[in-house]
Amino acid sequence: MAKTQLVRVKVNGRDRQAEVEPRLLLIHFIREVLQLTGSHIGCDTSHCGACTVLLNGKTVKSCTMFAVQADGGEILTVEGLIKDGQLHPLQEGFKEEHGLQCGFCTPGMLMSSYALLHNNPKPTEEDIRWGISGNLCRCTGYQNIVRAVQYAADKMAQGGAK
Amino acid sequence: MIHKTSLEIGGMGHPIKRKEDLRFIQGKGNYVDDVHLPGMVYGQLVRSPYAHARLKSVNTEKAKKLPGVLAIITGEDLAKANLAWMPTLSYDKQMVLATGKVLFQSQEVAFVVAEDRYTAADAAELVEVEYEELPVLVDPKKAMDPDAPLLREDREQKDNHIFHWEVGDRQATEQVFQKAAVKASVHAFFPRCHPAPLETCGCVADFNRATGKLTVYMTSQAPHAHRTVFALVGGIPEQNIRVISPDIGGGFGNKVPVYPGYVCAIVASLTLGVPVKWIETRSENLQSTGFARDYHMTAEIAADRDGKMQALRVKTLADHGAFNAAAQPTKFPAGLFSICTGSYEYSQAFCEVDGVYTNKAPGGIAYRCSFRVTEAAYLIERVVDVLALELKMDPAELRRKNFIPESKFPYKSSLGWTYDSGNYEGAMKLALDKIGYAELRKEQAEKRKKGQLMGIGISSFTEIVGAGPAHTFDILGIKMFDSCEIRIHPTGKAIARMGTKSQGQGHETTYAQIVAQELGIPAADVAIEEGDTDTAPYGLGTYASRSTPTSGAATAIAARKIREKAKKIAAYLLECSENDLEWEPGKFFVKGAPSKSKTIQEIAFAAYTNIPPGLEAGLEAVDYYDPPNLTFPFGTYVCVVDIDKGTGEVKVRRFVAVDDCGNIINPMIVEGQIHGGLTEGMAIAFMQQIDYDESGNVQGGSFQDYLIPTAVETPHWETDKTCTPSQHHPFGAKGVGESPNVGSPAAFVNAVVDGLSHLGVKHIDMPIAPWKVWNILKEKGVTS
Amino acid sequence: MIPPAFEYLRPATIPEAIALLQQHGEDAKILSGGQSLIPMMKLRIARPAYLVDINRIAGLSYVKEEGGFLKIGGLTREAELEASPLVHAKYPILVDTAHVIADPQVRNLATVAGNLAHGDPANDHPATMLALGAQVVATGAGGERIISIEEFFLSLFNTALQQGEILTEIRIPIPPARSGGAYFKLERKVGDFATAAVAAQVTLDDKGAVQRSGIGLTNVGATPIKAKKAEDFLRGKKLDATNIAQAAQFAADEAQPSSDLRGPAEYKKGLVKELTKRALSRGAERAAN
Amino acid sequence: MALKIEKTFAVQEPVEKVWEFLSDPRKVATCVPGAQITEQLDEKTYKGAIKGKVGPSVTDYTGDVQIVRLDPENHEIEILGKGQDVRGRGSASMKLTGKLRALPDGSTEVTSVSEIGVVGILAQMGSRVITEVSNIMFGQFTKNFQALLQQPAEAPAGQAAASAEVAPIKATSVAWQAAKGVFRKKS
Repeated sequence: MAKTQLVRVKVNGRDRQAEVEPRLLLIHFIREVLQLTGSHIGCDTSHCGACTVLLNGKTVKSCTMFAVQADGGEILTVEGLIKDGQLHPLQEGFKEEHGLQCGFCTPGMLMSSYALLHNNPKPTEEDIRWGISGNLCRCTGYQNIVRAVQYAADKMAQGGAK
Repeated sequence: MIHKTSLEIGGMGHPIKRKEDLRFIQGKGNYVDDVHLPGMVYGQLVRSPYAHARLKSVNTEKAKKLPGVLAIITGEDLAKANLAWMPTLSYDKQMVLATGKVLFQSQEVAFVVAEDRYTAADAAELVEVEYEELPVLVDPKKAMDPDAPLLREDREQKDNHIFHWEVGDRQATEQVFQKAAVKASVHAFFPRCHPAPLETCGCVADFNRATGKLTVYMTSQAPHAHRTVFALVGGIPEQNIRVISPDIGGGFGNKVPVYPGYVCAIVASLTLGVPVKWIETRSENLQSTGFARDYHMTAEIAADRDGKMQALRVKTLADHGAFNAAAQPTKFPAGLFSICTGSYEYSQAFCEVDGVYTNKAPGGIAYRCSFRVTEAAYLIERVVDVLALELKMDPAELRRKNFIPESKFPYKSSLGWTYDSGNYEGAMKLALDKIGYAELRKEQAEKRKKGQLMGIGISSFTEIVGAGPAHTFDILGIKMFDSCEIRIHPTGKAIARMGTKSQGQGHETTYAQIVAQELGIPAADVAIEEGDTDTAPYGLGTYASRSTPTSGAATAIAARKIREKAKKIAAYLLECSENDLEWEPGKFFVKGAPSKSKTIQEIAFAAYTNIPPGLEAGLEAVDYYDPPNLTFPFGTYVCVVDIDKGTGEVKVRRFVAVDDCGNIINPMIVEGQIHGGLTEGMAIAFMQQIDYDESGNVQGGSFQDYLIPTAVETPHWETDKTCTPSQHHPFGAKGVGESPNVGSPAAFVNAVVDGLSHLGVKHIDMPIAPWKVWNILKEKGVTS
Repeated sequence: MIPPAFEYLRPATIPEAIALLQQHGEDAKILSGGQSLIPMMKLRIARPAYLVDINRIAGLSYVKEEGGFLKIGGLTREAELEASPLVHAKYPILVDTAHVIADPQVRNLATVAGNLAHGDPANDHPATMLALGAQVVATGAGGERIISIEEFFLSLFNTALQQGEILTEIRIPIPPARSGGAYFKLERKVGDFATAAVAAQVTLDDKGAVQRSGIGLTNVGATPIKAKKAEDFLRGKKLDATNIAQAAQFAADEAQPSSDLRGPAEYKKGLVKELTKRALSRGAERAAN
Repeated sequence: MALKIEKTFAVQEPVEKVWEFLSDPRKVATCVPGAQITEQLDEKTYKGAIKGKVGPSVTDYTGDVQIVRLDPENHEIEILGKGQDVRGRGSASMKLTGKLRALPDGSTEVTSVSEIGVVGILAQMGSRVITEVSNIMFGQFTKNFQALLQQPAEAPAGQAAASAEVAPIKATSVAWQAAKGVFRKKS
């Protein structure tokens, strides 16, 4: 094994650290070292977005990044969306609008939608479709995901969660 | 008519929100790669880069020396345990790990087990395999040539032919054709495609040496059947095997077969006595697990001058790859392809299919499809459009003229199926009205004058789902019934378990709604559990849109059994005769005295606390449902496309889907299924193909080239429904998961061909990539 | 998919990075966005022994106008370019381009400089930069040198950057008044490489004739292609339908595509012609506004 | 995947001299960028290796080179080179048919047909560039062929080989590109 390196990150508000091989992919760090299995691997080639997490406020495909690159950063995963037992409006929207079926793409979809709404609180349908274009879903045909994001945008505009 | 329960009960017809969603939206799903057991180690397959090669040696020495490597299993090792080959679901056999030779690119050659994934990957690279390349056969049309290389030396039959299957009256059909005034024909290739669920296949095999028990967590659409296969193949007593399908990230047929990786992980766990995890990469998934379609089809229709269809003739060459690993009922080597008569009446029909081997990945499975129904629906809906062109008749009018009339159901088709119910004209009328068909035709005529291209495509498909009646249907001898067991707890809450397994269809919600409908227990109070063979009753699993037709029916029947017992308890509690009681969802009451009643919850409590004399304690029932027939969902899809003359791009402007799946349990979930299926159908029509080059190299073996549409390519779908209940199903449902994938490819292709038909175009093979359209436009002089 | 092992180096400054690259020579590879490199490593086709992660080097991420140029820093991400108000206001061709590169997550990491430095004819920015007449700044042990974009792409995956050099800045001459450009890409789906794409940038004189034009072609040859004949033809001409069509024909003639899964070579030439028309027309519209 | 590249070019040397070169696989190999003959097994068979390296990507093939047909009278030769990736991920082959014709001005016309076959991961993932890479390789081959022949005759083959490797082809371009095929925009 190549020499290991210390990775310190703040994940969902909590400080975490581990000694890892430099080649350890961020997704494996999150899923296997930190045991946060909400983020998934769907394609290995950076196409499907099931591994999407927020790193320092920006969405990244954590299967196409090494854990060492995230050192010192702040990570938000799907597990961190819930606040004080309250679902995030997006989580609520996905449930209310039937924005998921098998659920495998859902964590990545939620994270991309989260970033989308952060940058663009009132997206058009086209904005939403482009905003989630790095995330593949095989079940829903995206239509209800679009509705789910609109639901969340409306709710957040009415002063729900941030 | 279904009695509508209150929203609180949430029985059939309510669009209640899904119970399973809460865990998925919080990242708390439990998919197989999330299973983490103490001491778990990791397996990785070494695969062949060659499509056809003699295996000269497999040297594992270097790999074994890598620190962290625990074991390396080769085909020769498995052969010693008589496990080098395994049966497929089609009475063929398939190599688990290659011995002698390899027959397709990415075939499994060795299995490396190491302490972690990273070491396993490093070690896999160190396994030295020596191959001698052999001539490669990729064209199924050449499979039966005398000089074609013989692929399967293991078989007694020394050629590449797998089966010939035919149905219908060849001669009588021929006679009709000879006299026919009009004939139309089409050669249509349904390309090899792949279900590509977002979660790949994988498992954790956990053999406990102390107890002798093997637990396999696996991505299985049919956990019970897989347990039986493991018992039969591996010789492990079946009570010592527990298969658990955890949450499944989409299946679409991909997770029905048993794959070599599962077997290797099990062998490794048996050998090492520790849990072994094996998870496919996406490329492994696309290149080695069950593909679908790959049907080279010809259809001919004979008709009279007025457009009345008289006979249908179909001839098909099926490319199964290296092993016939189709997952389908035993008696149907071409699945239910004989539904190719579609929604129309003929006096005669004949259909024949030949299956052959090639140097490609084995299959073909029923991808979101009830065993070759997609191919059949595509073919008939395509050739009907070609006939309309021959007749210069509007394709809607031609369909209307030939639909099986509503009055004739149940209808016996010329290829032997008895369609349960249908109202094809009703569905088509609604679809055409909704899209404004007449207006669109006018617009098209005007646009053509201006040199602009638009097309309108119709598909009026009929499906055949819900396998199936035990007298006809089995898989490896196991009859295709399915099951449900319901237990009512003393507090009136319930748990129900089924032999099926959801992969995103929402069973935890819809089955609960059936129980709610039948017993009046709120759906929220009914837990649904599937996928654990130690707890669920035996069943054949979820595929072929069979869950609602079989386990759904079993759920209703089991609930009704409980209601019968509940009635006895209610009579005892109310001190009246059973005959004096009436039921409304949630309670029994005395006729004429509605205030004298007992709720199902009160009855449940009594079943454990105040048991009527002579009655057994408890309130539970189990049902194994053997459907008397299949169900025949149908619908009409209409698609409008605009074609860019400059680039050949096709844009779906509108798509209206009218589905009829009989009575609906949860309209929200049905609509979601339709959106998803249409999206997959669109991808097949325009984007997807797993092709092979002349050397047998897979083209389309990753998501770079196997194109999954994003939200940007996917149009907004418009849905609607008609309702023609099944006459034999306990609550008149038919199943819907696959209709949109079965019915839509023809609508897309018909729309494009319609847009170009004035140029003399009659057919374009899928996937209709922009360059294909551009080539046609260039050839026809439309584009410079 | 699991990448092979490597040693990870994280310099804090450009000189440190250059020293590391020189020290490890061919065994080292720069890691910036990593969105091409890491997938290749996962496939184990790329196996660098050392990765020099330049992401922590300060001061390389900017988009600004200065000294007659639009300057894009060597670590500027595609997403930053796409979101820049300056770029939106004055360089719509760059917005067009960034928007169709891969997908949002990839654009958050992928850098504009990397899109050029990779030397991939299928990447999108090379064509745009050819159209805009950009320069790149290569920084090595001997300091900075400026390379004209026309001299940057040598052959397939081969650029004028030398071992030990880092692409630290892209400079685009600020277009004069009456300039406009556009990028048109046909892709099989969002995130795909172009089947073909065309970037066109024009500057018109006060009579509406073409003073300068730049036309770059994506993924239709071993390198990104500058459609010089088309550019020459347009000089001094009005952008009417006839001239646009003729220029588009020249551009198609200059394309040298191969047939592949994205389509036959002839189709790609046809696409270049069509997309050149569209890009020139849009560019002319933008120049007029 | 398979593809065929045909090319005719002239060498400013007499036909016999060109034939002497062309009929020796050790010499021909020096013209193939990154290729090397490592051992002669018998009169007609050689062991060889070809290495490609571009950026971080490396492809290593080892295998045999065989003279399938040698026709000194008509100056025709058919050479088959076949190599397997050292990490077992595929193979590549090239069948080169060369034919010489003396031109009236004393120079020689070389007509070559090379059929290239690629199997395995590169063919799966890199189809978008294999044609391009092959063309470049072959162009390089032609250049080297001309250049080497016009060197002083006594130049040792070793030097020639070294020079071929200096112009690093980009056999590995295949690898690089292949991976690119799967992957994405550069960062």
